[in-house]
Amino acid sequence: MAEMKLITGKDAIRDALIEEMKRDPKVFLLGEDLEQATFGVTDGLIEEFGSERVRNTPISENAIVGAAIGAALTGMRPVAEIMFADFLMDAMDPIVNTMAKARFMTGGQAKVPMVIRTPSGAGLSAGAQHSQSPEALFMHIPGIKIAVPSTPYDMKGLLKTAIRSDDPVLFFEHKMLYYEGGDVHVGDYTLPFGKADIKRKGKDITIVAVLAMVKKALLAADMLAADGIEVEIVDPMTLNPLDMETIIGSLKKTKRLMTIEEGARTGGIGAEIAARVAEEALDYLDAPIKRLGGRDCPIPFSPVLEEAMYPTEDSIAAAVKQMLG
Amino acid sequence: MAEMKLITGKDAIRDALIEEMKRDPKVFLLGEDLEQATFGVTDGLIEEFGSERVRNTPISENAIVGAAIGAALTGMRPVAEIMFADFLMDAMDPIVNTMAKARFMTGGQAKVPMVIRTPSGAGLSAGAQHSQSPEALFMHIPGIKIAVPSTPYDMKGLLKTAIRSDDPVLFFEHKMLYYEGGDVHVGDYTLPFGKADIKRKGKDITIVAVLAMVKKALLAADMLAADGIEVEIVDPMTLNPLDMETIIGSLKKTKRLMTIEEGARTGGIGAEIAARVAEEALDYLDAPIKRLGGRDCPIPFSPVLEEAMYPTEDSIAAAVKQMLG
Amino acid sequence: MDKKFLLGLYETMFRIRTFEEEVKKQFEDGNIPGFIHLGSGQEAVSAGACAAIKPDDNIGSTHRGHANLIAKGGRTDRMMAELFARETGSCKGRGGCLHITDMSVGSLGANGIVAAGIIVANGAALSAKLQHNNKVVLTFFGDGATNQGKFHEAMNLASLWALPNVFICENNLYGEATPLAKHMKIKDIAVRAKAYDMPGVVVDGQDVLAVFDAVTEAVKRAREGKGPTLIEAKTYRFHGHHIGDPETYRTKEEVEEWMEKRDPIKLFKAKLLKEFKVNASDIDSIDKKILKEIEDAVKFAAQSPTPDPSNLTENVYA
Amino acid sequence: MDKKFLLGLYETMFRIRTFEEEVKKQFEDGNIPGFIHLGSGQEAVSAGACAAIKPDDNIGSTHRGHANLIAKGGRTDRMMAELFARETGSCKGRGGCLHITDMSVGSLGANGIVAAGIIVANGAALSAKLQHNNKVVLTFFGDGATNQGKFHEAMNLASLWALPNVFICENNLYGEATPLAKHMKIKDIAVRAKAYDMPGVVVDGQDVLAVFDAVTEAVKRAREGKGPTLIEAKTYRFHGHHIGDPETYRTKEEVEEWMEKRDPIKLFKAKLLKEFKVNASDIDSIDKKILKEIEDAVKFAAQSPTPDPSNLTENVYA
Ligand SMILES: Cc1ncc(C[n+]2csc(CCOP(=O)(O)OP(=O)(O)O)c2C)c(N)n1
Ligand SMILES: Cc1ncc(C[n+]2csc(CCOP(=O)(O)OP(=O)(O)O)c2C)c(N)n1
Ligand SMILES: [Mg+2]
Ligand SMILES: [Mg+2]
Repeated sequence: MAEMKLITGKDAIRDALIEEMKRDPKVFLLGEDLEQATFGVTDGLIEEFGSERVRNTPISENAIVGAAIGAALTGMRPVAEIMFADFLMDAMDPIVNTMAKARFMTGGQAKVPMVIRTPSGAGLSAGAQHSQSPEALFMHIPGIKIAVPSTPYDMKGLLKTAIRSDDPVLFFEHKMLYYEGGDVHVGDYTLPFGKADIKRKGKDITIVAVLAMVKKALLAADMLAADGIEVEIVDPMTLNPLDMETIIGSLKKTKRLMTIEEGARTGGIGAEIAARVAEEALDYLDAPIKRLGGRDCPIPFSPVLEEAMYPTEDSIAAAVKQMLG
Repeated sequence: MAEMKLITGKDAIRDALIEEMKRDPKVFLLGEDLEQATFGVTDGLIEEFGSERVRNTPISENAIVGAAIGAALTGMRPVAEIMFADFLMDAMDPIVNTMAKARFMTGGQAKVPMVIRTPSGAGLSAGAQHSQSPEALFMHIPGIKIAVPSTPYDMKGLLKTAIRSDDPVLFFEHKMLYYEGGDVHVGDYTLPFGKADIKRKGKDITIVAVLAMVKKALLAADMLAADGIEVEIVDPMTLNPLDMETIIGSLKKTKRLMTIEEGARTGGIGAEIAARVAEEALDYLDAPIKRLGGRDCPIPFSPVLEEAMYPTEDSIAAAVKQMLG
Repeated sequence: MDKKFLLGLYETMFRIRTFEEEVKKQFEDGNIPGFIHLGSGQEAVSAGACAAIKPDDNIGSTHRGHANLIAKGGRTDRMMAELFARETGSCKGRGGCLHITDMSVGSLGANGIVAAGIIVANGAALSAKLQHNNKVVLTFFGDGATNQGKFHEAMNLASLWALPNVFICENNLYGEATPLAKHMKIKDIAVRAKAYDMPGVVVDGQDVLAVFDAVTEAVKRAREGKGPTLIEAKTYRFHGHHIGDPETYRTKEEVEEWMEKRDPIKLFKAKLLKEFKVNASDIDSIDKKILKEIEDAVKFAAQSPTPDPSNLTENVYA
Repeated sequence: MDKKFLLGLYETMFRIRTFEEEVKKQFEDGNIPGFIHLGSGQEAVSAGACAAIKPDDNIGSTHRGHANLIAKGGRTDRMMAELFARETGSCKGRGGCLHITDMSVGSLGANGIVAAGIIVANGAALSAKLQHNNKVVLTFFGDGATNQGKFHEAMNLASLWALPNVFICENNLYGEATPLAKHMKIKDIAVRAKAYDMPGVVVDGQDVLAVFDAVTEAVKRAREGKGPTLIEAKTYRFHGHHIGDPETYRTKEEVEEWMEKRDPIKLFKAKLLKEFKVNASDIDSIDKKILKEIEDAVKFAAQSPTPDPSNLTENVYA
């Protein structure tokens, strides 16, 4: 068996970057303040790989994404960092109108092997413009793959796959997961896109959760287990491709579906999953689907309000009981 | 009864702008090439209202939206035009991070009474960057109201409401509807946000359709009527607020639901509607929900491919028959 | 020069400094959540600039916005309560440091997206023009912000339309952890004004009177309908980018040198005493007043209630 | 000067003109769908610029991209087929005028979003630097594009990193229906280079040799690692913004004057005959060759199959 070690999410990302940069000279990093990074992910990399391959940029999100696209079109494998996922909005045009479409618009001439890594999520009282979880938006943009890892193991394995992918990938790193620990393989391994991971087995209800909500769902499942309720937790790992087969497979067993995400509930990840189920697996539902998510509200600075924005292990457990009750 | 006249969608928008500018000196327009407008909507307005109130801008989408926000914060009621809805991506940051959040972030001190009008939709072989229907994206952004009119009557009435609203409004004008005719009231009238309009009564299936898809649904309904199938067509008029009451009310009668949109099916308008139904009205469904929409694909230039992207009256009718069959 | 005016400038700077240092302490004591960006060291820019405009003029601000708002007249008790995330805060605890705002004194809001405040403030200048109310706008932003596309678009539009906007770049030599030379090739940001046929001025941002003079002239131009000016104020932040910044990108010596030799408050105090023959006791009594004000602000904040979660979704819509 | 080289420049310009005029005809005949932006009148910019680089160098282009691509070596039959929306088009009919591309000759793609091509082309210059392959990039864009934030961000980054990029602004005096004076206050866009400490050069865009010389120098600088240059080529488009443009924003007289006195092909032809003593028959035989080439291109396009809808979603992903 492969050797394992316990590391944080931040270090899992970092290890993946280091290993991929060593493996492939075409991989390079660019982004703001990579030298002294806001969340420390890239600290020290400039010393290791030099300022050619670890490129500290001005505060110019469009230029960063554009440069990554142009480099990808001409043989490189850029990994761009957008310092907070909220700032993706600043580079939305190159992401949506060029990166996602270049291959198609050119009739397959172009390939855009690049990754945009970005920290998302709330929990730091960082307010409405530094706490968002905009993953769901990109599900609506054909041409972009989306990774949403929830553990250090998944982060490392999925980031390596992302970097080796010939499609552009948006890679979300939840800030609160940077400092959580977890076991990862020492050395090289990859995890496939489009293959959900069952984070807990159960027979009474299927919960699909992503990013930091996976842990909350697991905590809720522990609480519910004490009451004899067996929750199955499906982590889709990537939103595009989205592994509906595993989700529906689980639902066929449990007959109940709940989705949990941190982004705004309306128009979120759960909406797409629920719709797919209502189209493809309606007959397996023994109860209405339940979507939990961020409130349809900008994110407040106040910690008490911020907490009230999101599902908690308690509110998840309560919602499950209500569904089963 | 109010006097009616037959006009095009383009003129309905234009009339609403003219009437509102006459009514309220705080209303003004800004945008690119308003003097000789791409779709002619604002032609002649600069002569009527002068270049102070009809402001032709440089090609600077961020500055346009930012200027509108700042003007709205300080007592004006700007109506900004973004020349193609695709270019909203270029101003996504001020739209999502400032416009939508200003009122909330300031604890209610700010109000942002502004409208962004923008032509959306395909049908002109304008390719992947000039044909998109990105309405659904904004459903995921709390703080923005979204209007999606499908007739000249709705365009005029909803635009007036949008301009008088104290919330920011994204107002989508489907290009193919600019030149379609329809009856409107002569003079002033408004239509409420959050109130769906039943565009056709029927008992066998509920179709929720928006923008140019309403007409396709109506054509399909005509075809189906010949076979004795009575389609009810619900036009939500606005996506935020979204009138689920009318949709579910119709579904309670018909027991079947189809959604039709032009934007990409995944993560689209239909996803949210289907999810809401799967949560709130599951028991009324006698059949799986069916979502029709744009293919999950950038929009091709080629007319034959472009046509294959979208639901047509034939494919809608066929899908209805399959659902009922 | 009028002594009351001069002492007013001093008072504003000292109020900012005292507020900021108290915020640092309160943050380190665990009473303030989130990311905090302090303006200590940059007081002369806000104080000098805001002294050149009227109460009903507007300002646009940034993530480093406390100083801008205090100089414009923001109440320190409401601001402290905001940072404490209390219901009595100027944004009812919804905004915090990044979005600190008091619209009643003419702030258009601090914006946490770099350069996003510039395009918005520009719109307020447009509004003033359309309303013919003779108001002007001061738009504050950092050196790093001038590399953003929004800066460029706003400058071009303001110049083209002769908007009554005074663009004030607080060039504190760093954008987060990146020194100027690593984010642009030019030395003087004021040069960028040329790209819009706009006057560009460099001013010593540690000299409150120099800032006041430069902004006064630009405001005059703006009110006369002659359009915007770009003023680059060379300044320095005494603390890290945010509280907790490891500051690997600059030396302690550099910071200490600025603090010793280029502290705008020290410099101005010396000038007041020497050149303007102000009595030391006048200054002392201001200091006392301000120390008390900020002490009271902390008390006010600490005693205020936190927001009620049941009102969470208030003010999403009108 | 080498006659072959000179005739090559002429040939490129004549190829562009013939292609564009044929496209106009084919569009008006209903054989080409969509929005078409023609480059007639601006031939000298593309021809002169692309003559200064090598086949494996890259170009970035815009919505008005036919001329850029032809000058870089794009095959006119594949291009015509693309505009006809045929499977044999260089983008298999998926791109059309707005996205016309042939990556095999070094094009990075035409981009229909104003200024979006600039940031991408900049990335190709970064790529060249990282790969130490000594390639350069020519980045074409219009006057209107220089008001976009992306232009600013790309220029700053290119200068800061000394990227091997030559920025070529085709200043045709209008952005869609908006004349220059209504979209910026400056007269010479080259001035904007100062904001990045980059050389800025104004060149007569109707003089193919002047363009060639300016670009040659800039390319030399770029290859030597000295960084980018902004070249502003003053030019003019003979047709409307797109085919069907009512052109209310300029006078017929203005257009006619440019066509008569400032047609880059007429001007260069005269120079070839007079100054460079080229034989008229050499020019005639080029003309004939090109006319035939474009005629064949139309035939090729017209006879090519339309794409098969069952392959619609090909190439969304790898
Ligand atoms: C669009 C955007 N990109 C990045 C950031 C992260 N960020 C916040 S402040 C800052 C540095 C700003 O530098 P400058 O404009 O010089 O202002 P200063 O902090 O020095 O006052 C950065 C990179 C942001 N908030 N917004
Ligand atoms: C971001 C964006 N805004 C607006 C447009 C619409 N548009 C297409 S071309 C054009 C004018 C461009 O002017 P310029 O850069 O001078 O190029 P030219 O057409 O003169 O060659 C405009 C406004 C667009 N395509 N993209
Ligand atoms: Mg700075
Ligand atoms: Mg132009």
